[in-house]
Amino acid sequence: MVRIGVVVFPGSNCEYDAASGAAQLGAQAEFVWHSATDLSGFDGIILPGGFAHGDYLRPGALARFSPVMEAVARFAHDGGPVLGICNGFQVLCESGLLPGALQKNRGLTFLCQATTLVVTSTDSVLTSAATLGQELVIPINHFSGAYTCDDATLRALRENDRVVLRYKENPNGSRDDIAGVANGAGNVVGLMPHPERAMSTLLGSADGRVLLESFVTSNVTSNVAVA
Amino acid sequence: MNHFVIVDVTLRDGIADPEGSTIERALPALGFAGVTNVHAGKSFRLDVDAPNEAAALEKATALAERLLSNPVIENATARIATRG
Amino acid sequence: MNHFVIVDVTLRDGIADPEGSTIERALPALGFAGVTNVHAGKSFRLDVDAPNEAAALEKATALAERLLSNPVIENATARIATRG
Amino acid sequence: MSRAAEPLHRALGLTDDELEEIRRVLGREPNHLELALYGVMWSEHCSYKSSRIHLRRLPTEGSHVLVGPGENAGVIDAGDGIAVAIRIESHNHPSAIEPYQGAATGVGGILRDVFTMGARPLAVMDPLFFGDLADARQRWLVEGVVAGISGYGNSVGVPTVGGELTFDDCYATNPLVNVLCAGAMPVERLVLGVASGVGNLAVLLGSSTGRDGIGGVSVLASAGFAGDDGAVSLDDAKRPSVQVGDPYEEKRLIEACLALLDGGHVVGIQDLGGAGIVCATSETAARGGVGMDVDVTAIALREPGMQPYEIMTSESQERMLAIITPESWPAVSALCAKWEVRATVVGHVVAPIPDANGTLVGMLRVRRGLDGEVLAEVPASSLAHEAPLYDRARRRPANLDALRADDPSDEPVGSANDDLLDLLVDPAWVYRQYDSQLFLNTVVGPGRDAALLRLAGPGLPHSERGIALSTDSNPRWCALDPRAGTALTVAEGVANLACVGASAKAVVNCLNFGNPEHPEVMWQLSEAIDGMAEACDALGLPVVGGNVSLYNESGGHDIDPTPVVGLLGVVDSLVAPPPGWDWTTGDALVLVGSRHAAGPDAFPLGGSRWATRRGRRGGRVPPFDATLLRATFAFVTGEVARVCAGVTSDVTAVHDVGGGGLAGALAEMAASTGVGVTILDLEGHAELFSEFPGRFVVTTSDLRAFSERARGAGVAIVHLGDVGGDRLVLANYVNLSVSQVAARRGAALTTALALRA
Ligand SMILES: Nc1ncnc2c1ncn2[C@@H]1O[C@H](COP(=O)(O)OP(=O)(O)O)[C@@H](O)[C@H]1O
Ligand SMILES: [Mg+2]
Repeated sequence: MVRIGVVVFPGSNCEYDAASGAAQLGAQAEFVWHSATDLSGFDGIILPGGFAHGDYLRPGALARFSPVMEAVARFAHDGGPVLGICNGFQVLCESGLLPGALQKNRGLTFLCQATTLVVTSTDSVLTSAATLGQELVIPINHFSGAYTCDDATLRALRENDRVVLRYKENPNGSRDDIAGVANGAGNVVGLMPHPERAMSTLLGSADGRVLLESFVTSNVTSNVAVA
Repeated sequence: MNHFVIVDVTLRDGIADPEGSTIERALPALGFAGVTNVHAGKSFRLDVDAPNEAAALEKATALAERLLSNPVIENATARIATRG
Repeated sequence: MNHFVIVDVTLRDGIADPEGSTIERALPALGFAGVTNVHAGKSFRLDVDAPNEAAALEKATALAERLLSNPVIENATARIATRG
Repeated sequence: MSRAAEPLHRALGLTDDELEEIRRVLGREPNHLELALYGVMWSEHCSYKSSRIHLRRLPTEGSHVLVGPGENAGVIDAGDGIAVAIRIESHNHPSAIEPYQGAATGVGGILRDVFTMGARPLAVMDPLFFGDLADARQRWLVEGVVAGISGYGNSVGVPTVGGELTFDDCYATNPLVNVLCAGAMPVERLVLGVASGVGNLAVLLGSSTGRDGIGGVSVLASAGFAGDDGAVSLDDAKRPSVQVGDPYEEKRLIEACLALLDGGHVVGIQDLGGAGIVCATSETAARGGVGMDVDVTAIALREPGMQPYEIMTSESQERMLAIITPESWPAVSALCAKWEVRATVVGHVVAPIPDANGTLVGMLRVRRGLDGEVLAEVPASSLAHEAPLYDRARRRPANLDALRADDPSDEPVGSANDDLLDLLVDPAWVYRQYDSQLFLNTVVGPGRDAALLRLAGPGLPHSERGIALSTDSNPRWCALDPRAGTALTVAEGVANLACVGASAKAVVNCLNFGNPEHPEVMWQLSEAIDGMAEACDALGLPVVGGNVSLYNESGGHDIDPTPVVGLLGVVDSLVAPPPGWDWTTGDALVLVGSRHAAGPDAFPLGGSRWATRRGRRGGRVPPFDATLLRATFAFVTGEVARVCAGVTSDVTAVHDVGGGGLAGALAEMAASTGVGVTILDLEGHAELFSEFPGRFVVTTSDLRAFSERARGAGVAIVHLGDVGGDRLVLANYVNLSVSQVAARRGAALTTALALRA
């Protein structure tokens, strides 16, 4: 069975939701406390949403120094799939595992609402099972979700097909409508919207399944391919 | 004439500062020992059109107290500065 | 020995400052005409234990750059100050 | 200053008679610290001294009630081994001076009331009341309060799933910020705030203690006193009473406390709210019939130089008091260390001692060092539960008859198009700032009739059930008739639950009133409580908790009586979303329930939004007709519950007729769907805007089948018209394009707040 580690920082609050999303797709989800230094045995790591360390200073600024982040960096370096959702995305940017930064929303308020995302690259562990141009209805829940980066970074992201998801209607002032980006190898992905909250029509949308499905199966597929 | 003004907003003494204390608690583990009394504040930089510095400062002080801070929990001070 | 240090964090040029512009837009209606170029920033006040001012400043600068600011979007400067 | 001459007890808010009572209880003169403890504990806020004799008239029993009023939160058995805890509180005065922190700490406080019972907080609601938004200060208050609830609730990780938003001049300098929290737990985790076991330890968990909120319960606010037993002269600059919330601390506190309870390490636990440590220690000791020794020097302080009375009464946020056995201390401190929560032994449980008559009395002793000098020694129950109770003078307001006689039925009709557009407000700007989806439970979030959540959460047994929550109030009705107004408010809440298929199980209430020293206010309060009791009795609902907020005045005027009613309901099987507001072209539009109000007026307008907007605040309020309401509520609940259970149904949309009347309900549904409706016949203009509960707008794809079921249930229905087109046509009164209706409703709040869209 695919084993997914869900990192829990003090202040994380979507860890149960992320674990339940992975579990619904047949993965075995286990919580990993932020002081952990060993991630061996996991097929993928999720940094869930929430307010790690209260988001004091800046979202992700203190979490980046949690001991687990060195292990996450090694895991990512070795090609392991890493997904940062919302606060997890902020942590990945602060840690330098993904480029750019997340600023306060343009409207200076927290936003909890459904957004329509467009899949703009399928070359990542989060989007491999989706189709290019596919539209997905997935909620956002954030205060600091406006993606920002300098011109050179933006150019590189575009040229290398690293923007994996864009907002159809930009809710927060993100540069280039960016909702999610991947690293060069496509195994580290961060996005502000919450695919784990879009797993069932009872709760409004099941469009997040295709994303989490890509993620939980990504390592398995690549292992098979290598073997 | 424009005058460059910096407004500093800090929490009043005795008001709890969760942000400052959370940062302070985290510092030793991050390799910064010997840093204490950490307090987080806000600052605003603005150009104020006024005939002279005194008038600019007066306007900025009113702005700082009435709009940029809540005197119940915060102190606000305005000062003339130079850009750079 | 403790040295009082203020760290100022401001947004880098070219980075959008929605907070600053929102305040700027609201000002005329609130009776503050002639205020422009409003930018919002953060400041931190802390005591740094170091043998002398230069050492304190060095330590605070490292802290400011590595932790208190995100260099992708922010500039940080540390300065020795006096309480008051 | 003239205050210098004022005796200390009066400066502490105690009357001369109360001082006499303290002397009688102690059998001696109290010292200054003891007086300060009585001052806070016998304040209105802590002791309910003006309201308690009236609150006793509320029904509190029910076979499913596990914990009624008197504890930190009420608890009901929701089935499947799951208990639900619920509580509502006000944070009105703190929010008036620092809206962000006032609202934020209100959320923090209500969460602690719920997790102290062992329940994980799963939902917050926030009924809010402000003055007119034309005033810049009101806009500042609204933005600050909403940001505070958002900032705290989202960060601590509890979804805010609903609330209320009312604007009226009577709240101009006294906004009301009420917060409700519901949480769930496996039934066996239920714990009470009781101390027991001589030798057990009292452990303070969470934040350090500062000078926050000293006088927050309003007794020390004007004190200046000196003494050698720890009471020094108070200096304004040293006494910041504004509390700052730390949601990150609270989040860790929740996780640590629930882990302590799961590990069976706790004998009793109690949150620290108003009156801080003195309240938590005296209440837990009094409930357990034991004494408690508290060491003031053990308490971690945020500021130097704090005096014992400051330490004992500080309202610093994010603190809990746990009673544990000495053997569990290592496990407790290890768990707290994992969550980075400070845990300090600050006292221990001691045996009660016999008083002069030989009766055993648990004493609260404040000491300097655990075995050190005794600074204060008073019977715990005298602080916690034995404040003097007052039956304050009550008087029916002299102008009430004149007010009721000024009925708005004679108000010129004017343009119903304009009236309707002016009444519509979409509160989305508020609730978009709240994370309403955490824990993946939210089937119906804010913005509909009631919130509907799956009854699921970390550590809960599996259940297919759902819980529904609604908060309601109607100060316009209550100003005209607090008794009927409050009864109708309860009915309104039950109607909201029916719209999502939930059967009402329990009520909590927050009674926001003016100055109890005004006999008219006491009359309103007493009448409101009777109205609530009447409605709860008639609808079979227990009141499991509440809060009373008095002294809400603006510019010398008492606010309109504002009882806020929180309703908790249960849906037995929740596998599909309820129909909601979205109707479909071709559906038949049906009014379910009695078309006419029960009293002499078929369509009363007294207290309606329509009349109030015309400046007509007088008139008659519709009566509360229990028989009619029960039948209609049961029918609608059953119809919707079948949809939730996954049964195919012809019912396609449901909305109750509430504020804004029939016209308001139809406009909201049209705006939500983008599809219009045409109604050919109405019995007059008043039918559009009259507000009385017990009526529902339902659309059905099979009118015949639906009518038969309604007839079988003995519930009246009227086929009003059919859904379709792009206009809202309500006989010859209203004819508007749906897009205009939607645009006006969507922009009303942001326009009033002068925000850029
Ligand atoms: N309006 C009311 N209706 C029913 N019960 C009430 C009401 N007001 C207060 N109570 C009950 O009185 C008890 C004490 O309330 P309170 O002092 O506010 O609690 P806390 O100490 O947690 O702040 C609570 O259990 C509450 O449920
Ligand atoms: Mg309602």
